[in-house]
Amino acid sequence: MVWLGHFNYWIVIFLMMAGFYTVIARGNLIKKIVGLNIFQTSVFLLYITMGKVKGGTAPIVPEGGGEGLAYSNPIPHVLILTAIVVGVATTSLGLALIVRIREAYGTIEEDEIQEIEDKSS
Amino acid sequence: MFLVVIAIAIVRMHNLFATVMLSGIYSLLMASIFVVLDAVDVAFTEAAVGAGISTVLMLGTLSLTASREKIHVRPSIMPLIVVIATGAMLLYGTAGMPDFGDPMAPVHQHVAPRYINESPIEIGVPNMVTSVLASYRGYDTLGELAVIFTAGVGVMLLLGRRRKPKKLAGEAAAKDNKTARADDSDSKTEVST
Amino acid sequence: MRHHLILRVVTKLLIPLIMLFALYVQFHGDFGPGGGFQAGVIFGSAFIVYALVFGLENAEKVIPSGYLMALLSAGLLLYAGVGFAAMYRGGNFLDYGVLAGDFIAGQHLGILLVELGVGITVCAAMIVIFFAFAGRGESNDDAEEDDDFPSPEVNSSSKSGEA
Amino acid sequence: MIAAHLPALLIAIPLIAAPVCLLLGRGGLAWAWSTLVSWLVFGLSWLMLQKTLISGPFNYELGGWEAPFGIEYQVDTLNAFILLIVAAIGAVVMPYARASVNREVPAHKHTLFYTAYLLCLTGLLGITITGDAFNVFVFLEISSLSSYAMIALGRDPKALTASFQYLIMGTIGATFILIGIGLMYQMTGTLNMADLAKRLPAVEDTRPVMAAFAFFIIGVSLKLALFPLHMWLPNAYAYAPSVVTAFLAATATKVSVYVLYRFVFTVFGQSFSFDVIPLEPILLVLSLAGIFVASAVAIFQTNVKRLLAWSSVAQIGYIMLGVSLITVAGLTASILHIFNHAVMKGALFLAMGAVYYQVGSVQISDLNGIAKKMPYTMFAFVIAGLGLIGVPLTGGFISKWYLITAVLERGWWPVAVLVLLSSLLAVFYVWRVVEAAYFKAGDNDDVEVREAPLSMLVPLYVLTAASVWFGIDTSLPLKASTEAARQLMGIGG
Repeated sequence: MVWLGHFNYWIVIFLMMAGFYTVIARGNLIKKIVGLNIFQTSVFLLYITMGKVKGGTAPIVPEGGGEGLAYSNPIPHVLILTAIVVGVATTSLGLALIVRIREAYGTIEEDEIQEIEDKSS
Repeated sequence: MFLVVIAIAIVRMHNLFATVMLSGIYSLLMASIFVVLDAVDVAFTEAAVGAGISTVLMLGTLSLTASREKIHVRPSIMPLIVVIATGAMLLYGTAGMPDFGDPMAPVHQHVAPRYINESPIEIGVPNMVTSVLASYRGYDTLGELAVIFTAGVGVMLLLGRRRKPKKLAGEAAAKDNKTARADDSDSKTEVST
Repeated sequence: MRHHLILRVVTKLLIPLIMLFALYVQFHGDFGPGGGFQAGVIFGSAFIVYALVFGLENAEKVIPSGYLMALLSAGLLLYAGVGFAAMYRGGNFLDYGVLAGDFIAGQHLGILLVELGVGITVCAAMIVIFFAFAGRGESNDDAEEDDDFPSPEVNSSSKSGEA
Repeated sequence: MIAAHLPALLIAIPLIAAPVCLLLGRGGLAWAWSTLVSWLVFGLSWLMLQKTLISGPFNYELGGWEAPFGIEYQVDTLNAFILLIVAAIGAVVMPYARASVNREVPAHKHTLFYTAYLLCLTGLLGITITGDAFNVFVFLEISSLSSYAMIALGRDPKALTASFQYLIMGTIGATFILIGIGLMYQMTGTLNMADLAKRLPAVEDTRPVMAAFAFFIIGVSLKLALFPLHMWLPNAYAYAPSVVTAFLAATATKVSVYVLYRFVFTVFGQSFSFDVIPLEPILLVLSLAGIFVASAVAIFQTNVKRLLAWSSVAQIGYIMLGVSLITVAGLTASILHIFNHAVMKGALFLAMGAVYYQVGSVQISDLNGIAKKMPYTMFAFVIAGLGLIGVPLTGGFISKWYLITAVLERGWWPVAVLVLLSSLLAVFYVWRVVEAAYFKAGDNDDVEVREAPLSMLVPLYVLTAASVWFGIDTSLPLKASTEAARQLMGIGG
């Protein structure tokens, strides 16, 4: 049970690391943003996972009052709703920057940009 | 756990178009997992945002840029070390965590019961997520709204263009260039050079 | 895209449905999943679909950028305005309880208005962001038009690549 | 009513001002509006500092929900002081912005620019004032997103890549903070800082809490550009529009330092932070390394803004050194240095902004003989530069003096010697600029370069004068930072 109890967290960690790796190791800017998305989404999963109660239901009171029902914790849901919005805001801003970088440099590869910058100095 | 497969595929893939599509699928899967974990509101949002808007925006970006990634031969040991270190730290952390779904975990003990038990009575809204979101933590949501507002403003700052009739565009561009410096010479008196 | 008759007809049918669904999500958020944010995204995507099928120019005729700006601001103003109204009526900032006669009614009113604010701003933000991207794409040739200054310091503003 | 709702007004006014600013449309109007709002916020934050100094810390419950259920503001001397710094810099920079922004930002983007500025101000103030851990994250993102956009407006295309790099690093930092908050929440079930502080000791030796601490600290360190995690800073500051650089350099990293103080001392508590986790040697080594490496790199820069940016990294080293001492004296020095550095760096970047306004470049080679053409600007630069070195009668001297005293109090005399030595490095890099400006003949005499306009000189001199004034009359910052340090360490109140 101890092993199974943390299985979900391990998945989260794996996804997190996959995303994180994509962000820092990949030279392509779009790839970085995709990686960032994965990284953030896995954190969302971490939150939601901790909010789950076994045998619980979604935190919405059914019509006629659901006495004695166990609900999952609504707070992580609220936090993650906010975090998703923050995530999409970051993504859109990052993509906008990529478009501008492409216009200015003609490439979206980190090392090629670096080369151009070095050359101009 | 398809998510893992897709995540690996995204890391390995060099075709950016496929990457973006996969990340859309990834979001959709994530959304269904959220449903399984009782977070229906979050799943709804993730599906609309992650699988919808983000993917559209990424495709838009792709159409403006390139669709294939350059294949690197550069060895990437450092990032790997950093990532493994971070992962190890997290794994170390999880060892002490309460079990999955344990109703006795501290998360469910302190503040949450108040929301669950009182909010339908205090606020009269059956969806607790809504009541917590809009009322108890309404200030957070105000912040969230400001974030999305910022994103709108930021994207307009970066990509926005002056609205003008098509014909005048070129002309105005030329003028724009010239006025870059002269812009402030006509700009009011307080700039007394 | 201009000539796909089926696509155009189906889209025309779909868009009202999407909007209707968005409104449902907006106002049903109290009882089921959903709320201002999701509704805003869905409502915005109706316009995005329209822009995809009928072209950006037509879409911008439907909702000119001036209105978009106004909407973008209006939502945030509405939200913060509710906060100020609560303050004005003697509560703390964002205290909905004082907005109406009794506490629960006030909470209901507050949540409704606030969610509406969220919906408006999110919807406008989504459209603004999409239009900005699409606008770049449509006129790529004159992309340099406004952002690029003549940079007199091209050769001087550099010498810095060691980071 | 104003007195009771002071903290809420402080955030709500700039927040509501941002959409209004967007609606105003015209650039000039937007500028006037945001200047007005900045001054209003400055006034409010001044009132608030007075209030905390007189009547001690107080809370404000948002939405009328009591503490752990709703979100509340917790205001004590420390964050009132930081708020005052942020608001003051904002208020001083705004009048300056008019001329500078006109030159550096395309005309049709002015409204958006000022809107983004107001949002950034809101974000920074919001981080500082809040008493809720998750709320820190939300407002952090408001300020970061708007600063990414503003940095990318720099005229050099490198501003774009700098901004992108900042976006990636900043988001990683924010996500780490999010993980940290999540783990804290998982172990305690609360997000309120005071409540967290109460409940954390019970679970303090569990592994998730340690991981939470590690993630949180790394995330914040990324944001505040602590030495090995500073890579985003030099480029971002070097290529952003001058106003943005001046504003962010003086405020953004300082606010992150505040978050660090708050979590290390108040939320986790010093016994956890320094006994369970060996934060003290880590911070000590990193800050010393940061001071030396960054100062040394600064000496070899050819772009003055970049030079100053590297010097910022070094100054953050001093600030963190004060933290690593874990004494009231050390913290006082640290907070004092936040204040003085904000004033000095603000002045230096404003001076460079004025130079950029007239010359169109801030390369050292282009500054040859500039002092003859822009005597007032360069004089201000020299005075503020002296402060950076730590010459007596400037604010920089006071904070370094307190820092060294605090170091000696702990008996770490080698560290004190190192701090003194590092000031020599500062002499070098400031001297390089001064040498070019005063002692080298200008080779481009035909180009007409004049003194900067009055609207730029006045804010510049306000900050320069402040850097000298607070070197002579230290009562206000000293009182506030001692008080704040005592509250942080939990002594008195």
